[in-house]
Amino acid sequence: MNGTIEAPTIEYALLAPLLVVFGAAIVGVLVEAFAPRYLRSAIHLPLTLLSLAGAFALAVWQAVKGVPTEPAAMGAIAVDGPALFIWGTILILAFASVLLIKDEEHFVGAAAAVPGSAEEEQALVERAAHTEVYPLLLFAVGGMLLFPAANDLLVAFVALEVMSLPLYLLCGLARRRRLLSQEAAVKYFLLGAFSSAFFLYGTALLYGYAGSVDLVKINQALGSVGGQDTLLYIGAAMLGVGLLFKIGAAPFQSWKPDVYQGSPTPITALMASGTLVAAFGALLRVFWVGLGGLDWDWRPVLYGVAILTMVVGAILAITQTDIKRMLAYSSIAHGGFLLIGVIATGHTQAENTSALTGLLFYLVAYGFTTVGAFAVVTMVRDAGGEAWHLSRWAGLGKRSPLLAGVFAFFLLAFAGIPLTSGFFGKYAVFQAAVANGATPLVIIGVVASAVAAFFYVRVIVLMFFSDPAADGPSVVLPSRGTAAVVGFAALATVVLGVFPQPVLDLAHTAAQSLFVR
Amino acid sequence: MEPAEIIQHSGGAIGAAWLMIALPLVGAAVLLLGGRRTDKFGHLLGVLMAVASFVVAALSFVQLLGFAPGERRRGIELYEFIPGLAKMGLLVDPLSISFCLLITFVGSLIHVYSIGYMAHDPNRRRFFAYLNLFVAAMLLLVLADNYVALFVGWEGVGLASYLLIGFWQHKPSAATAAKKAFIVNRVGDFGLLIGIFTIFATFHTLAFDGVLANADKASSGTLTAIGLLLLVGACGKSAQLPLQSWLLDAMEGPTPVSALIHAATMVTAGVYLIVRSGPIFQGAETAQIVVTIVGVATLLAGAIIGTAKDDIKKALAGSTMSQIGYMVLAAGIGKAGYAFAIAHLITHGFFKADMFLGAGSVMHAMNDEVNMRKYGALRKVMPVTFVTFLIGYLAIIGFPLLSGYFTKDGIIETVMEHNAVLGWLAVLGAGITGFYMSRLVFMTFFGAKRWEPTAHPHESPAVMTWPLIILSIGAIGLGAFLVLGNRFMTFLAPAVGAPEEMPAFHPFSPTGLATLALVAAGAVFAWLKYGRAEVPALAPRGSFLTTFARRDLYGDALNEALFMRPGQWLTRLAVFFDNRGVDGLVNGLAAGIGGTSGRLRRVQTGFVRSYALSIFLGAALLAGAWLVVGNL
Amino acid sequence: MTTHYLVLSALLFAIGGVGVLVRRNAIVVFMCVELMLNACNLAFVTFARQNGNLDGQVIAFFVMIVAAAEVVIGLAIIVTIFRTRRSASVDDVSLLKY
Amino acid sequence: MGESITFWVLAVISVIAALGLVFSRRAVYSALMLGVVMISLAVLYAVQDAPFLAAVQIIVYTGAVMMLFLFVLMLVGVDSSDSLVETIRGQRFWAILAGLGFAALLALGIGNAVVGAPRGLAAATQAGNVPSLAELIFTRHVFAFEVTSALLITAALGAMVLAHRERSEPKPTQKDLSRQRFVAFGKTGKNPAPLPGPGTYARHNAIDMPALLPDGTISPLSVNRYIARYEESQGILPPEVARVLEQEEAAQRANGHSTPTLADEAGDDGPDTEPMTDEGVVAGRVVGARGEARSEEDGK
Amino acid sequence: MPWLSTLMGVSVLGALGVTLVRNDKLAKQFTLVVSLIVLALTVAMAVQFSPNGDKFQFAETYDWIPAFGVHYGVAVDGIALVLILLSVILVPIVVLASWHDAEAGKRSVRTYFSLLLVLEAMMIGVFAATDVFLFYVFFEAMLIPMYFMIGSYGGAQRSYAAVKFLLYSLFGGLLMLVAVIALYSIAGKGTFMFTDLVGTIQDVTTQKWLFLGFFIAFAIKAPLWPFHTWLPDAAAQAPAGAAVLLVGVLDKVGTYGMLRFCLELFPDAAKFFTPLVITLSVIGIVYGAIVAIGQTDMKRLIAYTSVSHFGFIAMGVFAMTTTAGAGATLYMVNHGFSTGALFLIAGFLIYRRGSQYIADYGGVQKVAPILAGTFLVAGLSSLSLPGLSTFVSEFMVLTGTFQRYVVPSVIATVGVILAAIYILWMYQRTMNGPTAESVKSLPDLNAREKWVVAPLVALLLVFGFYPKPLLDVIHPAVQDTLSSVSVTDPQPAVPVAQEGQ
Repeated sequence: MNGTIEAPTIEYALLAPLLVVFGAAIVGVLVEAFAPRYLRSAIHLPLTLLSLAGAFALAVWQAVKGVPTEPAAMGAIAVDGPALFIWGTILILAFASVLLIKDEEHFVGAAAAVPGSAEEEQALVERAAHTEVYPLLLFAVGGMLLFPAANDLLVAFVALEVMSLPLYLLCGLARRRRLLSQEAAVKYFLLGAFSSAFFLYGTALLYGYAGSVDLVKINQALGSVGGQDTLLYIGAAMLGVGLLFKIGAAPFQSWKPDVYQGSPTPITALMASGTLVAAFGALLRVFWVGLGGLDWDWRPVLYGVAILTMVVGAILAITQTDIKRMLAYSSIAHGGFLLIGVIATGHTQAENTSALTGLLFYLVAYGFTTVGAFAVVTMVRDAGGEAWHLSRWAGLGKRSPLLAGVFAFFLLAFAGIPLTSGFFGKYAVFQAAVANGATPLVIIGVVASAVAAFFYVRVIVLMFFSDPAADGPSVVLPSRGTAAVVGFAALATVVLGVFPQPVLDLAHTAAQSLFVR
Repeated sequence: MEPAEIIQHSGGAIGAAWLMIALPLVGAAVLLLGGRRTDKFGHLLGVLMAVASFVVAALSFVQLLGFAPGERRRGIELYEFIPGLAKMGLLVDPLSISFCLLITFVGSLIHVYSIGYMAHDPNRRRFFAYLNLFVAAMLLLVLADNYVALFVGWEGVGLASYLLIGFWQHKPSAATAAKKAFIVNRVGDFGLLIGIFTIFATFHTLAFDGVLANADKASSGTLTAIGLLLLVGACGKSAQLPLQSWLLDAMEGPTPVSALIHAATMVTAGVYLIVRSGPIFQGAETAQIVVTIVGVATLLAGAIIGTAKDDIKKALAGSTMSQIGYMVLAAGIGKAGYAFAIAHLITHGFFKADMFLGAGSVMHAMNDEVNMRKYGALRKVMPVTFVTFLIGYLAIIGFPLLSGYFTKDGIIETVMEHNAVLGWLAVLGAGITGFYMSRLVFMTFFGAKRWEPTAHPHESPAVMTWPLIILSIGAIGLGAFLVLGNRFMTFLAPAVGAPEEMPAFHPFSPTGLATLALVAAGAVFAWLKYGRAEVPALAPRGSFLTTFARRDLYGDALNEALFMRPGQWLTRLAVFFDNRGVDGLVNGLAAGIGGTSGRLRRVQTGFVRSYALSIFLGAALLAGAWLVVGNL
Repeated sequence: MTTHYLVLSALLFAIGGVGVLVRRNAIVVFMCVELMLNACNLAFVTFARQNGNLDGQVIAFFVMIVAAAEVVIGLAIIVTIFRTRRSASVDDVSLLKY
Repeated sequence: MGESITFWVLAVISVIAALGLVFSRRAVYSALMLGVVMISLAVLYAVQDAPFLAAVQIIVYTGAVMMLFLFVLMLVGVDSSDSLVETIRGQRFWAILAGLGFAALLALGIGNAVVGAPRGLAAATQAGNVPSLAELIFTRHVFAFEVTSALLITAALGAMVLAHRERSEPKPTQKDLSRQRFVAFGKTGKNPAPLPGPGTYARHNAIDMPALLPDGTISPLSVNRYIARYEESQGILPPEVARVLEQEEAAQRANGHSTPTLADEAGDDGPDTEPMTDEGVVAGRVVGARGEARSEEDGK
Repeated sequence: MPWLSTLMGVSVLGALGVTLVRNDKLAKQFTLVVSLIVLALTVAMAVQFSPNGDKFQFAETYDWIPAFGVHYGVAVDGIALVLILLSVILVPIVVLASWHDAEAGKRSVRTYFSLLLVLEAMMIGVFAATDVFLFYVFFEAMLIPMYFMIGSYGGAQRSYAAVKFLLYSLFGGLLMLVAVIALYSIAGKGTFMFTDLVGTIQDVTTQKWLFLGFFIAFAIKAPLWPFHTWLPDAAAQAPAGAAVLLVGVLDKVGTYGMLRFCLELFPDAAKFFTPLVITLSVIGIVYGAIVAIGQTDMKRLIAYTSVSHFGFIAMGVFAMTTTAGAGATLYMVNHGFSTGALFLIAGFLIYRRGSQYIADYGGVQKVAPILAGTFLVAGLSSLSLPGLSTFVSEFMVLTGTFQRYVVPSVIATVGVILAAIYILWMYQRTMNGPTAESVKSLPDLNAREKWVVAPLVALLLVFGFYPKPLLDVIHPAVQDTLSSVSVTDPQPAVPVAQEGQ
């Protein structure tokens, strides 16, 4: 051995979207270090937005140029159709979320200052701001991009952490209700670390089983390795725990309401949209690629999880009184609906493609609507900041009909009323499931969505049919960013609800090749 | 002798027979839509339309007489009513034209009479509109050439009856009576409707033409079913047992209404239906027997009710029931009875209208007092009314040579030939008729004055008395004209058929004598009790039988116990069940989900460690489940 | 021998898991998570030898790096909340519930 | 054979230590127990042909990570200990049940797996353990390696965000500070000079030994009030110190104003150094609640 | 000319236009004009319809979502045509009737009328859809405008009623969604076009399941017993105009769906389930009528009468004879006019007095004879008095049903008696008797209200005596439907040679 190592080949062009995001994050850190305080925000925002837009453009360019069929970066990353599609989705959603945090309203001025202390007061006076949130957010987005593209479990694990760690931090940085925010951070962190330990243990067992953490090799080993099936089963289950935790499937959903409620709303928006998309991408990749040959075994298990998730999400949401918490439970229920799509694997490539198409479409539709909904939440304020309690939303339809109307529209999309994007999302997933024989699951899903409709409708009732409280919240004039997000989300919800075909085509094209194997 | 073929017809008065219906209908429409603008001439327009209708009917009759007897069934196609089910067409034949003449003639007279009777009513215009509506509907009923159109008329007269009974709708009793009349009629219509369904299911047509000509091809079971169902309809409309209860209450309406609708015309529609559907009944002996039983029962029941009523109109209404019982009885016998049934129907139309209008005249004079115990000795103050009423009275009890004598005795004779038991019951009914009608006359016109202090009776104006006079003329002579020489039977034969041999008229036959004797006994008994003796101002308690009769033979009580009370309970139960049961289930489900949610959310304790526990347990479960599934 | 290592790793993992559930001090809870990660590492190293490739060791190495970063963030968060609430008990952070 | 002995010894130790980690009341003990587990594992790594990892385990984990833990523990209060009462109903029962079940499941699963003899790493580490690892890290896993940098940056940035407070004004120089002191002296008569440390002119300079004035009496300025309070509660407060404190208290009451004391200065340092007492926790809660209220207010 | 798209387009553009108008009064007039234009266009279209031509006419088909095989496909046959006519006739009437309804609250008047026009477009769409998926989309989307109309402009319990209405319908719709999906998957045709899907499901068991999926949704919508309890709440709380469209048109989608989809797509299952459906219908007829008798609230009462009437319609649909089928279709139209009139006039009454409770009225006839008179006419149409169009349809349904199912038809006929009780009793309690103190000063109908009632009464009368124009259009379509279910009418026991009958 002469001590030389052959240089690894890394397809920089393929990974460009990732690299742009990470690079921008690092530049952001440097800005933190060297730029004077008053300039930072002015630099960060364009930097962040530009990098996200640039990454999106690169991803599009990549997709146009042709989707590679081999994993990149020495087999660590698979930039395939679904990955590119998910990247594009995440980047748009992240872009929207960044637009939401533009006004420094949401983040604490000095995180180190104890709430209520003189230091905090001073920070307020000085208009201190944690501009670090921008690079942190970019890191999180980078993790989200990496997670669904990870072709081996090691990269998946690292990506999981890259995605999660900044989010743990960001959760705790709310400007108001800081105790709740910090509580959310602690809970998210402890539970996140706990669940990633499970993920890791699952990785270990699968590694033991297959001798590799490469998803493709694991899949190959499914047929060839004998006698170690228990390792495989437990490993897969542990891996599932980690992934299902991230998507908030029951019984791993408990963090979601608390964290969504406590976090700064733009971060909630990012988590509810971007993280969910990324986690589903990873879940799909792990289960379809890594454990594709095992679907006969994991399908019944996921069946149960999906049912439990839908039921828990729908039922618990009914009695919620906090808008963000309610949206969190709604997100849990939607996670359940999406799991139906994961289960809807078939035996032919076409069947799988249609299931994947449905899922991708659902993710896009749901992501846009969610970001829009949380954007609206940021705009309804009263003296204590955002008016979370639902009773405060009473009569909003009279005070601010347009905003309430848009929000009602988002809620209808969540409920899956036709002519909204949510309907086609559900439809696509359900159709794939029925085509692959999961009709009972679809029936349960349908019943759950009927139950779920109740609480969406309840909010509409509150907004439109109740009389406004005398000291009700006011709707702040949105910043241009927020207005753009709400407008865009509403537009997307309409367009996807009326002419879903282009996006469906896109998703279909992306899903055509399925995942790189 | 079988009915003749129907010949399609156009032209002439018969071709314009639809005008008979259209004219009063236009009258009604103008008066109803025109509103107060037509108040001034409303009554005149109403009369005009009725008379015009009569003119058309008379011209049609004349034209019909111009055809050979075998060609006297003329069908007129108007338009397609319900494609696949029925066309709207008219059938002008001896049967329908008889009814038309009766309806339009008596109707016109009553219109005229009403000008005076309703002179002081602010809503007189509306009254005439309803009367016109009634005439139109009644003519449609009798002129229709199929069961659907007949049913349209059938319910149309029901509507008119409802509107007219409830004409003084500010009176709760009137409103209730109107509603009751309609609902009880609907019960009858229920039967009629199902009868019509059965006819359609059997024949796939509803035209009289197709159904009646082919009735003999259907099984007797089917025909019996149809017959019985039609009978139910007839019972409802003609106030026959067991659907009689509405007629007495219907006297809440203005008296001309009682005369026209509840004596002369509408209530006889049941008889018309049975006669018109003759071929069906002839193929269903059971149905015929039931018809006769119903007829006899009603004729006795009506008579009994008539004996006990102190309300002059209700007594007359009981009498109407009874007389229609005779007609139904006759119609139930078959071809032999049809002519007598219709003849009695026509004469009854005259003399009963005469008496009702007379009663109206009396009421008009007595401040709308109807209690006969407060009448008495009116013959002197109201001579015209008295004389015309007396003629009607003599006609109905069958005083020789007056109308009733010919037609009612004709029925009794025919029935006696057919079945002695029924015959003797009919004779008994005649006897009771003699009693109660005498009672009525004695209480009203004879005896001592029992008037209220405020009453100042006087003779009615000419516009009211002339119709009385004309009707009483009919009551005198019409019977002889129709029955002698089987004139009417011959005339009707092309429409309803006729017995193989025409009955001969036997004056003073044994049956006739027995009837006369019984009637005379009844009259004498009435004289003893009400003419000679003092009539108490308050009704004595009377025997069980009296109470029985006064309470309308407990008909209402029976209805209340059998239908109303259980119906109310059922309604309450259903409402309760709907709110608590069906809706409760729905709401309960919602509440259950909500409750589950409320309880389940407590699982989200807020403690990280609980969450971690759920994850840990979940992981164990997931792994366990996977192992189980994997090793299956 | 491999099985023994694996069973040890499983035991340590389970003990760590139970620790997370029963301890209230956030720092100790976090230490229990670290124990679980260590258990994973043991499994990786064992499997590396079992399978005859070094991937396991590499992964264990990465896990250590990740764990170190995670510890930094975690402890920073815990300290923050401690400063606010003067308590490191995880049971005290339970305002968000139901 | 040697491996077996090592394994069994270390396995027992590490399991006991792990249990100790979970069940010791004091957090510091738990930390130390974790250290024991880590070191045991390091040895087991070494036994299993992973010398590099063993070293990293010692250096990174036991050396850095554990120190961080201890650091924070000290910050939070070294003597903090959990109460033994479980407040969440059923938590312990289910936790232990789940733990046992889970362990059983894992053990069962692993035990059931047919595991042959280890293949050994001889073939994989022909170039030596570290070079081979390096080759893998820098070729096959290079991307993961690069991405971990993001993780580390995040960690650093996060620590900064949460712990570091940027100065908004220039740091006061020594000159500024002494000027401040004398201004204060001029206004309130507050002693501008440094306070005497403990043990001055005394036999030794332990923290509980007050300084002596030239006349041999005790300087009340140098009495550590916390310790004094503690000793008083334990009944071991030296009588002369007690006397001095009493005199001072009497003088204060007479003057009607307090003279600055050590305790006051200590208190100025902020709540971070306040001892972990029940009152402190309550106070912290109050502060927290107040902060909550205020932070709700400034949403306007 | 793309007639159907034009109709919908005009409505939708009108709806947008209304929101842009700044003045409430102008908005109302604008809405009225738009709805009249739609009516005129529809009449122009209907005139060109040839009853014996192609089954579906004025067809437009464009790919909408090729990925799902979904088309924008609209066309009408006789059944759809008359129902669209019903819808577009009712809308201007409702607009005129609702002139002041939306002003009662503090809600936007323009929104109300805008929603009305949106609803009109969807009503046209739902009947015209020839793509099952498109039908479903309209079927569900229609709920939303109606939900807002009830919830924003309704009575005291409006939000409860609106939510119940929405969730109940949504639940049914979602079950139907499963069936729609399964239909697509199992048919495997890659298209949702109705004509392509007819006859594709051969397996009877599959048919049964799919049938149930569709049927439950329709049964809730219609509403059939025991899925009816949302209707009294919704109808009683909705403003009168919305109630008319709800009961008059929206609910017809349920029975229309049964006729169009349940029967044609799943003929074997439809035959299998016929006894069940007939039973439910008969229960609904009698039960709805009995419960109606016991109501104390006028609008609830009317709603329950509709439950009874929908029983007739469903029975007619499933009797599967030409007469009953055509009767049921005609019933849908007539019931729209009849209930529409009843609701609107009751609405006028309630608007005057401010109470829905029957007990608060009495003797209204004396002070407001025209109101009472028209109310009576509307009531009589509800009890199917001959001479009014409802009679024709009820008679046809019963006659047709009797041909095949004697006992149910006889029990159903009891509904005729009960109808008389509930209508006349309500009429007696509100209009007859001594005039109640509280209604002494009620004004009679004003000119606008007369214009609302007049067309309805006229239609009831005209079609009562001359239903042929409608039946001529309906008959071929029903025959076509039944022939695709491959049933033939029962033959008479005694065949009578009748030309033209």
